Amino acid sequence: MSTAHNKVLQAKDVRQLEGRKAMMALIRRDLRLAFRTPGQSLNPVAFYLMVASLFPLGIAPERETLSQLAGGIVWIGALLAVLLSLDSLFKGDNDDGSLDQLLLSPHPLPLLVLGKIIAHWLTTGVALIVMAPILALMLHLPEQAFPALMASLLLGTPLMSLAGGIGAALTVRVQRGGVLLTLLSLPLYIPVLIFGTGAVQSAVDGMGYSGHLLWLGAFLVMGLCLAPIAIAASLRIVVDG
Amino acid sequence: MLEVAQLRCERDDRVLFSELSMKLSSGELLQIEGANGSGKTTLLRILAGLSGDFHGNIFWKEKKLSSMYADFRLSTFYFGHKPAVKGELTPVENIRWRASLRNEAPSEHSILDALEQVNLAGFEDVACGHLSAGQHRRVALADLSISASPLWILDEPFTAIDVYGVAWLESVLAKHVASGGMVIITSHQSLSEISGSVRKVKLDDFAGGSLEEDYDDEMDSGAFL
Amino acid sequence: MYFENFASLVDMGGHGIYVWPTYALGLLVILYNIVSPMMARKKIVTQIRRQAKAANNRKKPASSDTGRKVNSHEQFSANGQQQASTTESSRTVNEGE
Amino acid sequence: MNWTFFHKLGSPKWFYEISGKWLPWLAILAALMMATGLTWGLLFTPPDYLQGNSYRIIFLHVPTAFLASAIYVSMAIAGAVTLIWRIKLADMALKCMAPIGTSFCFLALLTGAIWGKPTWGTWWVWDARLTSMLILLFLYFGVIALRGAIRSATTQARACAILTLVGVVNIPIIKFSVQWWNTLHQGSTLKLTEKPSMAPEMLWPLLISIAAFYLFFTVVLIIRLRTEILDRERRTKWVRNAVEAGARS
Repeated sequence: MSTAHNKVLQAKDVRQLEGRKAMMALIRRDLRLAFRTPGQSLNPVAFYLMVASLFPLGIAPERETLSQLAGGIVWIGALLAVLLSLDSLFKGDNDDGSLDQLLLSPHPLPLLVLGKIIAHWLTTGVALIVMAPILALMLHLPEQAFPALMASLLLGTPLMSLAGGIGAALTVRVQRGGVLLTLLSLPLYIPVLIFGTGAVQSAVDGMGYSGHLLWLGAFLVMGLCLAPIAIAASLRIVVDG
Repeated sequence: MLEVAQLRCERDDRVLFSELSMKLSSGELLQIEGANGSGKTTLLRILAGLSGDFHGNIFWKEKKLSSMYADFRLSTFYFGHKPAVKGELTPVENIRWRASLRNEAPSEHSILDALEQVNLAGFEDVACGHLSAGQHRRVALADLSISASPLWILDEPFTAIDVYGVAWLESVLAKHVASGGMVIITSHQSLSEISGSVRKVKLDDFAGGSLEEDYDDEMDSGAFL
Repeated sequence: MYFENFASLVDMGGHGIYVWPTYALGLLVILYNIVSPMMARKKIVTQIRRQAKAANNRKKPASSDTGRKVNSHEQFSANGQQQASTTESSRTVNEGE
Repeated sequence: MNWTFFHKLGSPKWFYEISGKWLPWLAILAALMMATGLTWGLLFTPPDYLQGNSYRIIFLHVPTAFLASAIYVSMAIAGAVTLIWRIKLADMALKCMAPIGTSFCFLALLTGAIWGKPTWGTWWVWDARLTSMLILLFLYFGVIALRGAIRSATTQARACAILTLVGVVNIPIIKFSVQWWNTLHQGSTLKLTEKPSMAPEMLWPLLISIAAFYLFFTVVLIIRLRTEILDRERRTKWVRNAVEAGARS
């Protein structure tokens, strides 16, 4: 009997590629990793809180000043927190050899990468969104702007995970690549920041903000389509060297 | 199945090996020997498809590897220097995600059985962070023993395991080869236990070669990365 | 010329203090773009020459061909081919075969 | 289509030979045009009726700003060629264009800022153009820094190619969003360069300067490329011979 030889044949005939399953398994794995090291995964959130509380101390605690700046502060805080968390997006997998296994998987790499990004968003982006209204309250953001803030963050944080993933992939083998990662990601974040804070500011001024959200949504769709491909290509290139 | 023709590889302005040609068919084990720094790991990473920085050709099932990646990856198990085991997860969980990346879903029973084989019975629910480096490698080897991949590419799998583990791994390799599987392995271990089908490639025989490229033809490879 | 005298050219109706430094900066950037690659080239050429000399010393000057002078810039391609066959070390590697 | 020409173009040696022949002529032409355009603009055109003489900065600002964007786009094209055909020369071009583009981007920013002082009364205005130019500078820094952080030449080439491609997709989005942001925040101020119609006596020297700067870019790019070719192909016989020939002649 030759089971392994049969395996060769099976490889083509029987075993249907189940990429979605692999992606879900990867998401589950990364979520488990995050939940089992809560100290590490809460770092960006703590950072977020600290950055946002520095602004009143550094500028002015007056209600009028802060309420004008609140949207921008919450957004910049979220942006910096995402940047901070990106450094470890692929580093852990690179350090223990899992990245090689990811690249050698028969499943489409962009799909697996998308799984990693989704897990990253679920562990950081969602936490930032949950924290945002608390910070907005502390910074006296006018009430009518809360829905705009939440909606813009809901669209903006996954976009930042996607776009930042490119920089994270390109710098995964770079020693102390944190600053470089920031430099590569910031230009990609500027449109997100503009439309995100724009939405909040419009709401503060009592104007419509659906236009901003639509643009953010359009960017998100574009990011979902292009970023996983760019990240997958970057990973293959960087691991090759 | 796997054929390598005129492989040549340079790293850091040094030719690691050149004119390397070899063939691997079903039921064969290819042992790659060479001094440290002779490019064994590089060769395995090239063969596994992790590195494309080489000259020459690789064929899989008589077709160019680059056109066969999907099928090739479905058929390959790569065991590298780093065991790809997550410290936060238990051995069972680690085997699960590794298998799912290879498009496999082993049963609970087979996983536990494999862990027992590598002497990790009783550690099924312990996070791997509490285990030693050698035990990490054993988790990966347990995964190897239940994988359905016909082609195994193993980089020094015998390091950091005890005498019992060595004997077990040899028997696993022998069984795999006997049932028509293929193995490419780098190791200083003498694999005499595996009868017949062991072939050796001494990488040092292919070492060196001139670095000076002299291409005058405009369409020569010198114009390309 | 638009300006009547040198003083009015320098002053430019009060805007001279903006215009002239700008052009000085422009000149600086242009000079940087010319000088820096030229210096890099000089460095590389010296490096290559040094390495070539070291390589020649290592290899025994076996044939008279190695010492042959290359006369002009245009000739090097034909010459290079000839030299290759004689000074190529132990083995030649043919990728295409 | 006959691809021989394309492959020939990709051969470092062929490029080195042909560019060596062209370089002096291109350099002379660039110098002449640069002198003509800038002198004409600086000395012979009448002042602008709104901005006075300060508008003479335009003959530096506009060409460099044009070039800064154009060079980044060229880098992305070179990046695409690097990724698709793996032509070494394309990567060399990408590498050599980066510092030139950065210097022009920097100059465009500086000239814009200086121009802002007499025009707007302040050194820096968060004007849409200047802001996008600033972000473009970050994009340039990113490409240069990424190359510096990677060791293997092949990885450098392909990683930078990806990065410039991502950047070039991003550029129109940045321009658009910065414009959107700008109109929201400060209405329409006096635009630096957009004139309803430019008088021909101002337009001609401007066009000549633009052409001159493009030529100048070509010339310095060729100089850098030739050095880069020597550096990367230093192991080949022809480079050694070329270097020796250069030493003797």
